[in-house]
Amino acid sequence: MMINKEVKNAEEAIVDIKDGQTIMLGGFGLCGIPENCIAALVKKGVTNLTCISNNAGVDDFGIGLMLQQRQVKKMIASYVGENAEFERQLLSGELDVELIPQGTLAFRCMAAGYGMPAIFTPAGIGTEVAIGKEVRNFNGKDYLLETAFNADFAIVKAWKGDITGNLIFKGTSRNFNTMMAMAGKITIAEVEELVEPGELDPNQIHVPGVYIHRIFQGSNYEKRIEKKTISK
Amino acid sequence: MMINKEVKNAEEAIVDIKDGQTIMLGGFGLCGIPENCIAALVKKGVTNLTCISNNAGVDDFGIGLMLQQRQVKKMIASYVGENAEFERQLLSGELDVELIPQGTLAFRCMAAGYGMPAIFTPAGIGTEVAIGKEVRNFNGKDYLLETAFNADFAIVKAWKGDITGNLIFKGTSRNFNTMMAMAGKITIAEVEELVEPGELDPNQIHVPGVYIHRIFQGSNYEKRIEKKTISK
Amino acid sequence: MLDKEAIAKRIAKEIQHNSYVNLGIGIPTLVANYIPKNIAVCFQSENGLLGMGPFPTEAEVDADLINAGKQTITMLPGASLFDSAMSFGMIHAQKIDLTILGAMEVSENGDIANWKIPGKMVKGMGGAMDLVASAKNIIVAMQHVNKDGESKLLPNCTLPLTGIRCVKKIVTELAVLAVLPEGGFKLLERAPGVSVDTIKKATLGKLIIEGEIPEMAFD
Amino acid sequence: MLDKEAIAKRIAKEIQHNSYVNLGIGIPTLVANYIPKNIAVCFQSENGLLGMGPFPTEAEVDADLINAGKQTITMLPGASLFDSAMSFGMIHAQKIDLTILGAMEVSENGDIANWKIPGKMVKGMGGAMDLVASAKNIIVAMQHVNKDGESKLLPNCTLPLTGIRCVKKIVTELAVLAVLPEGGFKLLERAPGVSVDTIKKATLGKLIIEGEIPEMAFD
Repeated sequence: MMINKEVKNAEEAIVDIKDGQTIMLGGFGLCGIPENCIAALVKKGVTNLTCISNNAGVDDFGIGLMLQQRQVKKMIASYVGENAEFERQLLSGELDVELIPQGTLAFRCMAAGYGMPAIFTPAGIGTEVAIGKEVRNFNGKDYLLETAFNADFAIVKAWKGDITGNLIFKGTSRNFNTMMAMAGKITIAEVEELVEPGELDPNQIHVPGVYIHRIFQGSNYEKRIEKKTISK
Repeated sequence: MMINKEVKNAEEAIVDIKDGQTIMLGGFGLCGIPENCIAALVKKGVTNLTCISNNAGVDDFGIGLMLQQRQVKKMIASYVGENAEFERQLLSGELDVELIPQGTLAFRCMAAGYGMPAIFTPAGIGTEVAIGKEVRNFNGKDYLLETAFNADFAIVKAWKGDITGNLIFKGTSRNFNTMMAMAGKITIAEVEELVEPGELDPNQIHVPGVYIHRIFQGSNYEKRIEKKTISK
Repeated sequence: MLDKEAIAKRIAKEIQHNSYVNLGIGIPTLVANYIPKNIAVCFQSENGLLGMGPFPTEAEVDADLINAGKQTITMLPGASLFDSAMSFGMIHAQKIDLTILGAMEVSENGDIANWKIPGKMVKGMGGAMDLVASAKNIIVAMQHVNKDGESKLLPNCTLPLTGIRCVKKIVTELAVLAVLPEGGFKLLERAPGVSVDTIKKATLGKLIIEGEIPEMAFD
Repeated sequence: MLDKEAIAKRIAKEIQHNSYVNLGIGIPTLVANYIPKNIAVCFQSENGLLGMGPFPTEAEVDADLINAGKQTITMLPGASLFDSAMSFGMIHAQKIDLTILGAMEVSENGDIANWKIPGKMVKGMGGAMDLVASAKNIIVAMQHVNKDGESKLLPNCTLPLTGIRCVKKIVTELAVLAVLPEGGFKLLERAPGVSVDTIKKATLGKLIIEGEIPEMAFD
């Protein structure tokens, strides 16, 4: 008998996310973001969240929608431009932000998914990122000790998935989704196409189902493009 | 213009491997081992090698062929059973062996491929593996600090590859091949089928070509099965 | 006294619905044959496979598809393949719910020795040290006594350790025992026809017996 | 004085045959347009792509395929996709031969500042701190002076640092300069029509001038 992770929709998937929890959200810019779950979080109105995500969306899409509703207490990200509401809340002191190098963000997620309590990275050595952190020299080079993230939920978006939780991504929408999927204490995956076990090639699975706790087929994906750029 | 890593054959791929160097060899048991390169190493007669590989082959196949020719000075592995010649050389003191947990082997390769000088693992805590190693407690649990491997060459075997070095594996032959491919100062890949760039789906590449320095299409793969087991 | 198949059958009852399980070599491998139809379980092979199926037919044999014991195997629908780093990553991140493995010795505080006998050729620990360092739940399938009749459930292991304070339950030819967090083997069940006294004599470590000890039931 | 396109064109000459290159946002992105036909080069986008091609046609636009600047892009034959951990893993393992990026300030010992201006909204460092911490070779494309005419090639950076002792070469609207391991900006080439004296006045950090300084050549 097969392990079945399917839930009906985003509302059911996020039903037990509570005020004050820490949530990882996959995506890079607006590419590969869990649109359905973000909409459900906005509808549910959960607040005081700490969000770990590479970016904070734009004013009217992605995590920007949660910022509009003042649902985010703290943002951990590598880049938060392109968002006027974010800037307003930050300057007014409503929002706390922790900016970390993009690779450090990726590795701190990966560490959680690999059961590693911490990792070493050279990123940030000699900069303000290193303040208060342990520096260690290996073979003549300095590294920062960075700890694994500890998130209550990870919410990711894949291209295809099966009901056992196996995920396949498309293009550059893989980005942080794989490591976050592996890192959440509870991981929710929304997919564009949900299939039966056996329909996905085992050799092409990007995230094995063991990491996924809930999965559903999303709907009405807008997949907004932030900077459409065309060859001249 | 495309970066082209193609070499003619195993002899050309291993031409500059020298006595006394450290070599990683992919594979688990006899599954996914670089048969062509092993044959070429035997033919070349290079000696005093330190081999990092999960296993040491069997008496007459895999790394066992190199053991027969006394080419291996030291073996770093997680399991070395099923090999009488290995046992003989070990007991006679001709061969040095360092046994390490299988996950530690995987992570020390991965660390090298990710530019991490060391990683933390709970494997071996409280055992003789921990002797002389740094132990560190995170959140109430002890971990060993294990350093990244530093290999002169990594030799891996994939199912398909293209001339830019992109690799795709099949079944459980992926095992250590991916991490070792990423870890070698110089990485040699032999593949069952070598194709032109564009023939492999970019979304299904297991190891991007950037990690691969030389690639060739092998021949006469025996793909010996160590323990053929049939349903009753 | 239980034979190997019966030990496997009894262990199979421990497997929870919707769980991910890693089976070691030997008796643990047999456990897969006794999973009830209504229990959803997914077997991991630490060489890079989730969703391991039965051994193949002659026609299905694939040199590129083996388990951690190097035996040819098959995949079930929903299977996934990955490399050894991800495999041990999911083990260390405690995504695997249960590990079932063999042992030469277990101590009353849950230490396990199963990889090395001084003076004998040492083959290596393989993935065992990783599994015992991280599994949420570890069940050991082992013989209660060695061939000289000496207990293998000890106050302290005499052999080099594989891991410490990790074994949660033991199923032997004589009994089912829990290893208590505070130390000690708590007798839970007797093998059919085996007396508590026989188990007492076969257990050198601290044995805890409370109330009536039932015989094992197999279904 | 060079315009942005000319700076990009000059930097393109630095790209070695058979190299993997990461291009930052702004002028560095333009470098891809000037790679000679006989030079094999593969561009990495740190959000998870090797083998980045030109911007798409209207028909090719794919929301699931963007570069690190969030622009829609295409893939060339031989491209590969991966996640951000592997992407920064290959950066830190020094598999990327060359990083080209912009800077607000560079110091004479190779420190770079390009992510934060105190008092202004801070958008974040993105992947810049990772790239400068690990790239084997770093070339900076920047303006020699700010809009008030003040030098951005300094004894020490005044802005918060992105990385230390990492910049190897600088191409500005006025000159090409190497950052010496022992410290100092060594003047290598002048922009067409720009005098050594102009460069001297525009460089606050230690400037090293040896012998005749040639004008840049573009092909």
